Amino acid sequence: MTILNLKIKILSRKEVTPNIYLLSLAAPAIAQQALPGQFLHIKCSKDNYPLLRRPISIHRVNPQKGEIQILFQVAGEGTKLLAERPVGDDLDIIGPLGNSFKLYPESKKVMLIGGGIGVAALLALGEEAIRQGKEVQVLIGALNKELVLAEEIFSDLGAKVEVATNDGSYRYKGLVTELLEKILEEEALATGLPHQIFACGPRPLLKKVSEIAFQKNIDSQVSMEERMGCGIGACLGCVCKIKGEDQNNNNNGLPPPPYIYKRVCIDGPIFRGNEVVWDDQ
Amino acid sequence: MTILNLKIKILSRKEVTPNIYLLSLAAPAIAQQALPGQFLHIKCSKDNYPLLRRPISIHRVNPQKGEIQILFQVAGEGTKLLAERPVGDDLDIIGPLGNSFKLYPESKKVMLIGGGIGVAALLALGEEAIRQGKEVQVLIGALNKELVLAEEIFSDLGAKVEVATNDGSYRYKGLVTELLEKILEEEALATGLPHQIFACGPRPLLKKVSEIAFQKNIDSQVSMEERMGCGIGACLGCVCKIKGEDQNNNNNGLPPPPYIYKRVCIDGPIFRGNEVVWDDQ
Amino acid sequence: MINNNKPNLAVEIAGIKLKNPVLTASGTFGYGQEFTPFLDLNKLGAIVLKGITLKPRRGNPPPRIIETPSGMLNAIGLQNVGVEALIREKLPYLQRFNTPVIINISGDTREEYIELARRLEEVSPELPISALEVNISCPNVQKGGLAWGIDASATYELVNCLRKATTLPLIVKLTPNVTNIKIIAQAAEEAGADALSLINTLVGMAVDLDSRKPELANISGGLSGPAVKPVALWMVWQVFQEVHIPIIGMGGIMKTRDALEFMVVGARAVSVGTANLVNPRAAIEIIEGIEKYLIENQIREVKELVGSMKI
Amino acid sequence: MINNNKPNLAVEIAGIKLKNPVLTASGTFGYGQEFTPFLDLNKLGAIVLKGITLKPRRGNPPPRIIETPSGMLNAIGLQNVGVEALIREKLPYLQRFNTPVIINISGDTREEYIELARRLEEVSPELPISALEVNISCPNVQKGGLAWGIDASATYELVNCLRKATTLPLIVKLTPNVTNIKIIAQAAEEAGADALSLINTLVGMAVDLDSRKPELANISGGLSGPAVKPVALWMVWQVFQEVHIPIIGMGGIMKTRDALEFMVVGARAVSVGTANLVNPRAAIEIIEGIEKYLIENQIREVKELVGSMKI
Ligand SMILES: Cc1cc2nc3c(=O)[nH]c(=O)nc-3n(C[C@H](O)[C@H](O)[C@H](O)COP(=O)(O)OP(=O)(O)OC[C@H]3O[C@@H](n4cnc5c(N)ncnc54)[C@H](O)[C@@H]3O)c2cc1C
Ligand SMILES: Cc1cc2nc3c(=O)[nH]c(=O)nc-3n(C[C@H](O)[C@H](O)[C@H](O)COP(=O)(O)OP(=O)(O)OC[C@H]3O[C@@H](n4cnc5c(N)ncnc54)[C@H](O)[C@@H]3O)c2cc1C
Ligand SMILES: Cc1cc2nc3c(=O)[nH]c(=O)nc-3n(C[C@H](O)[C@H](O)[C@H](O)COP(=O)(O)O)c2cc1C
Ligand SMILES: Cc1cc2nc3c(=O)[nH]c(=O)nc-3n(C[C@H](O)[C@H](O)[C@H](O)COP(=O)(O)O)c2cc1C
Ligand code: FES
Ligand code: FES
Repeated sequence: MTILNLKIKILSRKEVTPNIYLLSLAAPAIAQQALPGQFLHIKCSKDNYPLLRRPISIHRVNPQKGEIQILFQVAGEGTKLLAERPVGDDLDIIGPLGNSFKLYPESKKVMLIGGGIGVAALLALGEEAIRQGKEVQVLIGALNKELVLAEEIFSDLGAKVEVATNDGSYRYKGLVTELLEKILEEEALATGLPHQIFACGPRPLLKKVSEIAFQKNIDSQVSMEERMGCGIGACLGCVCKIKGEDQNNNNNGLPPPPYIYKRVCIDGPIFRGNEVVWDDQ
Repeated sequence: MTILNLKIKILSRKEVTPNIYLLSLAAPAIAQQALPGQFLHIKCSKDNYPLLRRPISIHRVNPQKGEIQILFQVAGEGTKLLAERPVGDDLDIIGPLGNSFKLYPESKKVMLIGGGIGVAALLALGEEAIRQGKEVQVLIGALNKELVLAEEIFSDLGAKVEVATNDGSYRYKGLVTELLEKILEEEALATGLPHQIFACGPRPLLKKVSEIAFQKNIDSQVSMEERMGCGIGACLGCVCKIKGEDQNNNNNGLPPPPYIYKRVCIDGPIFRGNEVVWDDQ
Repeated sequence: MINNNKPNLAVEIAGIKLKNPVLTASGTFGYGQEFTPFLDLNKLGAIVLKGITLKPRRGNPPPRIIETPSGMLNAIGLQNVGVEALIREKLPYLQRFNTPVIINISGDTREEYIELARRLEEVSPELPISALEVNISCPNVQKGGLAWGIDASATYELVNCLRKATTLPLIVKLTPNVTNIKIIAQAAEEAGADALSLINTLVGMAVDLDSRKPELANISGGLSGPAVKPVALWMVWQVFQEVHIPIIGMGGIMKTRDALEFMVVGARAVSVGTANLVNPRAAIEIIEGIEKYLIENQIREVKELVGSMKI
Repeated sequence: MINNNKPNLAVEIAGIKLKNPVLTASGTFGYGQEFTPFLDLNKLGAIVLKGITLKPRRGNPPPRIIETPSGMLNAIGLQNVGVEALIREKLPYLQRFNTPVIINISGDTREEYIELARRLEEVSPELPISALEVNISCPNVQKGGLAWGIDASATYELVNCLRKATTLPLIVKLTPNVTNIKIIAQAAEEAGADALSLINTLVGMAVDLDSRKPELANISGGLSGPAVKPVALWMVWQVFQEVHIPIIGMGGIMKTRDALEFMVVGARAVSVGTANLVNPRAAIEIIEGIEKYLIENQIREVKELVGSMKI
């Protein structure tokens, strides 16, 4: 794996649903090596305003055509500028970055849970799981029908897709984690529980998914978000709390607190659900 | 005269010569009242970067069509962004600002001297002078042939146009002020000196024109440039030294220095050549 | 009944009732009149005028301003018409508005400040003068040319003298160019300040590489604008925890959210400065924005926001 | 003969010969290795490592960074592996490069600094350690938690102790959060500093209006990036006029011209900080840019620029 700093061409842009954009990018060197769950660190502006890069997951990879896609929501100034970049423009990116979702060879059945724009980080994983012949179930959560992302794409791949909308405007009414609990109850009785659960979305969703998976004894992997500086492990700006005794830490003679800070950009963004300390925030 | 803060539409854009752009703008309220030598204070960016507005002269006015034009050179970040604004975009401007060139009714013959992009500020004046039936002579200075601005437009209006290029690639070789001296020598013997001289361009040009005019006893008016904050006389950021005894000034008992600071944005940008203190900078 | 749904934007600073918490920062709003083509001065919380001195001042040679990343440097050098011309030519115009006028005063010596304050108090029954904003960033000639406001005891002494010299409300304007703004704020409070305003500009410079000359004739200038907002918020928050008198917060306020952030960290009112140069309607748009925000968030009184930061 | 046309970029700082005047600012370049995908570490003037303490530190809770207008706030809280892990795991890797390595050191007590310096000197024959950069912005536990670097006598005392404890070159890194940086610089020089580096970050904060919580878990953070450049240039210029030891200038350097501006106001070398986070090749591009600038302007030695401002 080589981390590259490249200018890659924007091949197409589409507003797939209000405020959410899909960009296709010409990036053979990234497409060749990207793993599911990795991300790009993108310079959204051409000047120093906004200053820092923005992390965006690699949504889909086409190694044959040397293309990748990103799917993102306009959340602030950086993503707004990104959405305005014209087709043909060169995007300054660093990537592929981060570790990746790990599919275990023994997992026959896996479940992917995406909340809101979190779905963006799961498609490449879904494709890989299908390619490996696994049974893939996808749970998509959204505020309402209009904001449901990638349902058809996942179906077309051959995944079994369930959807939860907060307002009930489409399929299951409620939180996607409620849907998850319901499905797990049913599956436990019917075809059996999934062997791995992968999730991406808002922090409360990840926390809840981790808890449910832990209770059911299912391995879970979640994609964490934190504000990033460098994206390459140098600035220590992007840490999250991970369980583990920091034996080295000088805690004034008291026993060391049972967590250490790990970098989302390089030690993550994917962590096992039960190694994350969810207490704060 | 009312100062307006408006969003005005960009009707067309043309790169007239490398790095110099002509924008036509829909601005009836400005076109109605703009006087020769006045300027607009333009927000070049849509965000706070660059932060401040940029002063640009009103190049040409068409009150019938309700259109105005600006002609500007890309000098830095602000003008670069201005040049990139697409046709159809709304430009946030304040204007018309500043005093104006004054044509005296008794002046039969007037001379306009523009150095480089300074020509931009003179066209509206030339049109007005011709309209008033005056004999108009225009001296255009440029680094080379390619950069000569508005020669044809002035000719078409009926002005007599002379050009000086630093490298001699077109017509007179040398500084436009050298050309001025030569012409004045000849005119003095032939058709007589002009009654007023108007100049816009780099400071050394303005200084030299003022000196020459003073020697020949010709009234001169020059358009001064200074960095601007507000553009409306409030911040005192844009002053230049103007002759005049500042009787009020507390100079520790010493006689007050023979100048005061006047604001280019509201007391100017047009000052009489011989009232400007040229010593510094 | 309709008004019942309107949130209350009024705040009180130094005994002055303001219809809303948005002021114009000294030096960026001239004498008010310059902005009348763009807005109704009656709508402002208060108008703070360009800094005035006893005698007229010529100010610094140009160039006086230069843009910097998300900010600007200025070295106007307190060019002003002097207090007598202010009284004669500028203040009468402002009488037609019902908006409080705050006079920003500066001086090199204690005596200059005192004379200024006395003179303004003298005319205050006839002219719109609601309070004095004491700029203590100017060089203290009596203490070797360093600013009054960088030293707690000099601050105390100056404010104390002014307190004795005038009954006009005193708002002391603090400079951020200090190691510990809390002790300066405390000194001002103890000496009798009715309110504090902060921050003034940060000292900075810019240089033109090609000519190798400073961009400003004065070499250094005062940095203002969005670039300084993080520093300003921090200082307001620090001072808010230290003093009991109200704070007018400023530094890089460009839009409604900026203004509200200052209130959350402890400012009871805010001043809009550099933003006026970019958008002459900035202060009005911020006032309208605050009202909208309060309605949307069902907050009845803007006061509730003051110092409401959760830590 | 060809080389004859190449300008000389070499400078000497604290007795260390640098092939060019461009360093990487502490905390923004990790331990160097993180940047090897992007650039050849051999091309840098020197590498300044992330601040190290005697014992490992966990650092502050997240969020640790937030972007601000043309800048960023960070509150990493000196998370680091501790000096022993640095020696064992980080420094050996840097041995393969011929670029000087400068270790940025921090401590809460004088003793911690001294022990750190001693330990690093001890291993310096075998490991790449060219100098120590003494970060005096950390809380001085012995003096009630205020930073060493805000007080001239605390600065003198600390630097003086370190001077006696080690023969390694000492570069003292000054904080800008002071009323008068000149007296701190002087104190460091008198106490035996071989060079100064400035500026560290300005204290600031950001607040999220919707949650009314500080954006950083630590509440305050250090402001860096283009926003602070005017302040940094001014401080370098001030200190340049005051001291005789060389200055490493930093604060918002994003491109070649920024770096050269710092040299014009008196920096003999510069550090690139926040820019590394945005453009991992920033330091290299600046080095190339300086060379190009010197050629275009027919300047034979980069040294000629140092303090060349015309006033
Ligand atoms: C590993 C990773 C992968 C991501 N993948 C995607 C994706 O595929 N699609 C997508 O739409 N979004 C994704 N995000 C979130 C995305 O990075 C933020 O929405 C974006 O940074 C917001 O920037 P802004 O300038 O538009 O908003 P602003 O609010 O102006 O940003 C201000 C600051 O906060 C940071 N920030 C704001 N929101 C977030 C967030 N949720 N996570 C991290 N930093 C944040 C920004 O980077 C910036 O520093 C991902 C985040 C991470 C960490
Ligand atoms: C009354 C007036 C009328 C003008 N009319 C025209 C015109 O018609 N066409 C045209 O091309 N230019 C004109 N100029 C000059 C124009 O304002 C500058 O070229 C422009 O401000 C440069 O901005 P920038 O961001 O591109 O450059 P930058 O170099 O990035 O600007 C940096 C700062 O310096 C200021 N600045 C730079 N050059 C000048 C200058 N020459 N005068 C004043 N401020 C400057 C900018 O406003 C800004 O604050 C006029 C200037 C004045 C004062
Ligand atoms: C051009 C200009 C002139 C100023 N003049 C004064 C002044 O006369 N007196 C004063 O106390 N502050 C003066 N200031 C400081 C502002 O009042 C304000 O404290 C500072 O600019 C920070 O706010 P801002 O970032 O919103 O501009 C001036 C600022 C600017 C930009
Ligand atoms: C993320 C980050 C971490 C930093 N860590 C340190 C540090 O450990 N020690 C130190 O002396 N300075 C540290 N600094 C300060 C920088 O070295 C530098 O002085 C400052 O950022 C100004 O330069 P810049 O604007 O180019 O970033 C850090 C800065 C940043 C942005
Ligand atoms: S973003 Fe810099 S270490 Fe993760
Ligand atoms: S630009 Fe503000 S007074 Fe002229």
